[in-house]
Amino acid sequence: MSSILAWLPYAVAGWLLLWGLYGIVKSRNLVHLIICLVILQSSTYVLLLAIGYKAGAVAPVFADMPLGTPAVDPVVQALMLTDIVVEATVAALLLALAVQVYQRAGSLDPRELVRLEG
Amino acid sequence: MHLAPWTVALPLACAALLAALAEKIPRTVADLLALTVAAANTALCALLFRETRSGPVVYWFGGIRPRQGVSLGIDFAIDRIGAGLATLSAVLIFSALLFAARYFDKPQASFQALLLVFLAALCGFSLTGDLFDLFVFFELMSATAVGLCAYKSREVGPLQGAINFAVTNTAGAFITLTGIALLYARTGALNLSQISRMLAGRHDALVLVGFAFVCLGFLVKAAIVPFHFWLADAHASAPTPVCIIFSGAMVEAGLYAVARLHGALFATPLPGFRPALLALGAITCVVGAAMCYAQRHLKRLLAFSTIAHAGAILCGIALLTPEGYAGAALYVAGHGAIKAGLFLCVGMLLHRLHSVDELVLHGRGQGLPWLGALFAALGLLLAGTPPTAMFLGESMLHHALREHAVARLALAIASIVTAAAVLRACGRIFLGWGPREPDAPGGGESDEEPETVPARIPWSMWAAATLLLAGAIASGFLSRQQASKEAMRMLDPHAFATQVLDGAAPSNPEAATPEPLGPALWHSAGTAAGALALAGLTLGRKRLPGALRRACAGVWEPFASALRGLHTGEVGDQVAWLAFGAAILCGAMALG
Amino acid sequence: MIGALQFLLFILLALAGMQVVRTREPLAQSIAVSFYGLVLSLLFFLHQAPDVALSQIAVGAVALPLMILLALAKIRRARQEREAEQNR
Amino acid sequence: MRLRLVLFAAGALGLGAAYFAAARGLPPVGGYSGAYGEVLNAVSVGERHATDVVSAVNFDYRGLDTLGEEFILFASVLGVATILRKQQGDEEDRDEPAWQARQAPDSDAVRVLGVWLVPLTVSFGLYMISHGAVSPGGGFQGGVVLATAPLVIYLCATAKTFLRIAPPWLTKAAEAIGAGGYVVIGCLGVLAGKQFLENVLPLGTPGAAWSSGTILFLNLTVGIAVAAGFVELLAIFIEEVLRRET
Repeated sequence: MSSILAWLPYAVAGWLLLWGLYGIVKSRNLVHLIICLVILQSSTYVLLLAIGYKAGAVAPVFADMPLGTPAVDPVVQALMLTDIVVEATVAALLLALAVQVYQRAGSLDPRELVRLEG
Repeated sequence: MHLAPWTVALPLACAALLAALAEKIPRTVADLLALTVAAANTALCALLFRETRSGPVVYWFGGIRPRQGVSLGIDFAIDRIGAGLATLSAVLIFSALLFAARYFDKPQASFQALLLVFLAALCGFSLTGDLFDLFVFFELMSATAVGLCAYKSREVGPLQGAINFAVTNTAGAFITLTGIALLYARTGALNLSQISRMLAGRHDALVLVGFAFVCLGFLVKAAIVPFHFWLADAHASAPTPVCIIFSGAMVEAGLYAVARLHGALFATPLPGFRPALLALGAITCVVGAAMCYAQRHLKRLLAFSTIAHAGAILCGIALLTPEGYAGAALYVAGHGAIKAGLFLCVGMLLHRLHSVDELVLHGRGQGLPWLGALFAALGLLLAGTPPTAMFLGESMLHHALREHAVARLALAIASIVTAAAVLRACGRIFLGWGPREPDAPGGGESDEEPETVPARIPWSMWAAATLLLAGAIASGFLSRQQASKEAMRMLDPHAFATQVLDGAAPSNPEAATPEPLGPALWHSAGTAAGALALAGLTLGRKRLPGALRRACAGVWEPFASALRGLHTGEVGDQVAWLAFGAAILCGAMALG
Repeated sequence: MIGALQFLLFILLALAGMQVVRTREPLAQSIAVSFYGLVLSLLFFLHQAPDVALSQIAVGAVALPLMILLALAKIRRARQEREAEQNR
Repeated sequence: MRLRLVLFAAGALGLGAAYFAAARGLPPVGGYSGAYGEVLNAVSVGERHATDVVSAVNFDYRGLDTLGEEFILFASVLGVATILRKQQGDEEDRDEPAWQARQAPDSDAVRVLGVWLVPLTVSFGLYMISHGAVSPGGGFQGGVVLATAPLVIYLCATAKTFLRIAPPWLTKAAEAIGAGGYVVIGCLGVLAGKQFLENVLPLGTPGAAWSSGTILFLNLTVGIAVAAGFVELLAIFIEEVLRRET
């Protein structure tokens, strides 16, 4: 089990990256496309999480733990926090664009939109 | 007190203030506040530029200095080229604000707030010495740019452009973040110098792929073929003041990041990196130039010329030599001011004549001789004629690329064809030359709602454009030898790391005396003549012998229509190209 | 024990992510992505990242799906208005 | 579409191969030992008196990242408001027979739930924000929790109550104050003769909310900005509903 777990998270991160890209390429609906972008973004969480993890270590919170207890990497967690905010804000911006483009053009299909724009 | 943090803190604080007070203060006050802050930031950046004369300056945020050579905090590691880019950005934002003051009919506090955030992002991006912080400012730039790009949110075009921009740039950004994570896994560091030290010259697959991934997001931002599709859509639809920042600073910031990262991380060129970037740069020159020539929508025309010039800059960076870097840096300085000035001219045309379609505007600019003169002058400068830094940069690039004939040819094509396209538009609009053909194919997309009530061109627009022309000419006083010296510093990761991590004094390399400018003058005269000739031939093509005309059309038309066919404007295609380009880049590095 | 759970959650995550992409209907997708966010935050908890897990619950499992739902509601309303206009 | 899929297939193959090649060089999951994190785990409790190292990293060691992150939120709220704003020439409100105003829920149970839920979320959010330096959570997580309180009110009462509790001018001002406040706290360091974003307050015993100096206040500004930002985002997305109900 542990030997599988030593590489599985990396594989899952790559898998999600490729599925996210595939979804964007294939998408016929902007909202669907935005959600695929979210999946693409989440691949970076998985990668960062896997990188900073130490087997048997505790969370980097020393409230009720003596100092010096082996703890997982706090830096990747800080990066992930930033990453999550970025994800939420990008998604909000894109959703607003999708809503507005539907109100103006009556379609969410990227192909249709190109045609409408002429 | 150190200046560096203020370049970011000042515009951000004022952006918050402007957003809070948006509806409470009169328009003039908001305008003045934003302009003052932009001017102050320009001064700050210029002072930083002066301060870095004798070598890079390092500023540690929170006073968290490295301990025993391990960096724990975030630093601004300010090299002179980065400070120069920040100065250029501040000047462009100032001109954009000045131009925009009388551009929109309604007060636009949120527009100004977004521009100020953009300024902070650009400054932070060019000054930071931390890999993840670079990503944060990169994303800040994107988040702001999307709002600015979709500013005219009633039309489908801007929304479409903003969506393409946001999706491709975000996809690129997260590939970049994947790369950052890979490098972090190997080195356990985010500070550039620390990473460089931990890598210690080891270039295995992890490092190569990690670095290629990191560069990918920046190449998307830099609109390098095949990652360039978003740029024309975004430029065609964004308000003109935004275009000048996209074209003059944002694209260049992406290229700067590639140059800086390679310089700060690796002492020797990564295998395969140089040929891969050179090929991408040369292709970008040609594709950008051809697409530029094929446009009649003036903003799109300028957007594609930016792509061509980005390719030229990338060719210089790709060499990974001091001369190439220095040439690219000077080129950026001149190009930023010139291209921004051209965009402002188009904005004034749109303001006065309500169109940005070259064919619709045929002859209608005859009552605007000054605008025409400015347009033509900037068009000629775009060909790389003296006395701007673009001329100096181009001469250095040509010398640096002397062993790469194909890249030189691409560079020449980029200069001649883009300048010819601008001059062609100039002759058509302001002199009424060439046949009248408003119904020619390729129209349709070019009708654009005027952004303003038609009126005389206000003085603030003239002031912004004149400022940029003056800036372009002033950039001609930059020293090539100084630039080479800075480029040598930029390419010396060891000296940089000892300065950042151990607090040593900056290195003081000896730059070679630059080549004499005599041949470059001839060269630029040739380029300008070529551009004028091509523009003249295009406008007067009806007078050419029929056989020659048909031969030219027979070569050009299939090529242009094939290229146009690839530019579908669909976001799915653009992301597919992104994946394909990423694979090519990684593949080239694997083989190299 | 923990290892087995981690293994299962990673597999679940990979499948859920794929399913989210393959779901064509945005409404169903927003629910799927909410579930996906929940799995992700569980994984964060299991890997000793409580700060991130809290963020992920708040954003990935609640705020983001909510925004998607609201955007879809707005789009639906725009469609109704459009159709009403056409019938008129 | 066919060309696009072929392109993508080639690209994905190459990308996947490159990623695979790179991942083979990664340390096995669980076996990581990077210097940055280990040093921070060792020194941050002693230096910053913050028991949650992630908070210390976010708000002190890498405080500039968080500044950027807060302004990413700020810029995108501004962007969303810009994109979805009503512009002149848009059709004004027409009475839509197809769309009826939502009534406040009749059920007492829902209202009682709301009465309980709102103070609960508010106090939980505030606790999280203020104890960011001590335990998991912090300005960002607490801010999102806080932002759900007006939403609960919207669901349990009417839009009018929602607007009374979170009027647009207030969220806008709070967002700006939160974002600007972070910068101001950063400047305090310079005013005190130190560096930008350096701690200027005395430190207490590790484990208490106020013991880690400026981290608490930076958490507060982020909490305010995030709460206001998310309320504003949600309000923009339900704006049409609000407009018609009031």
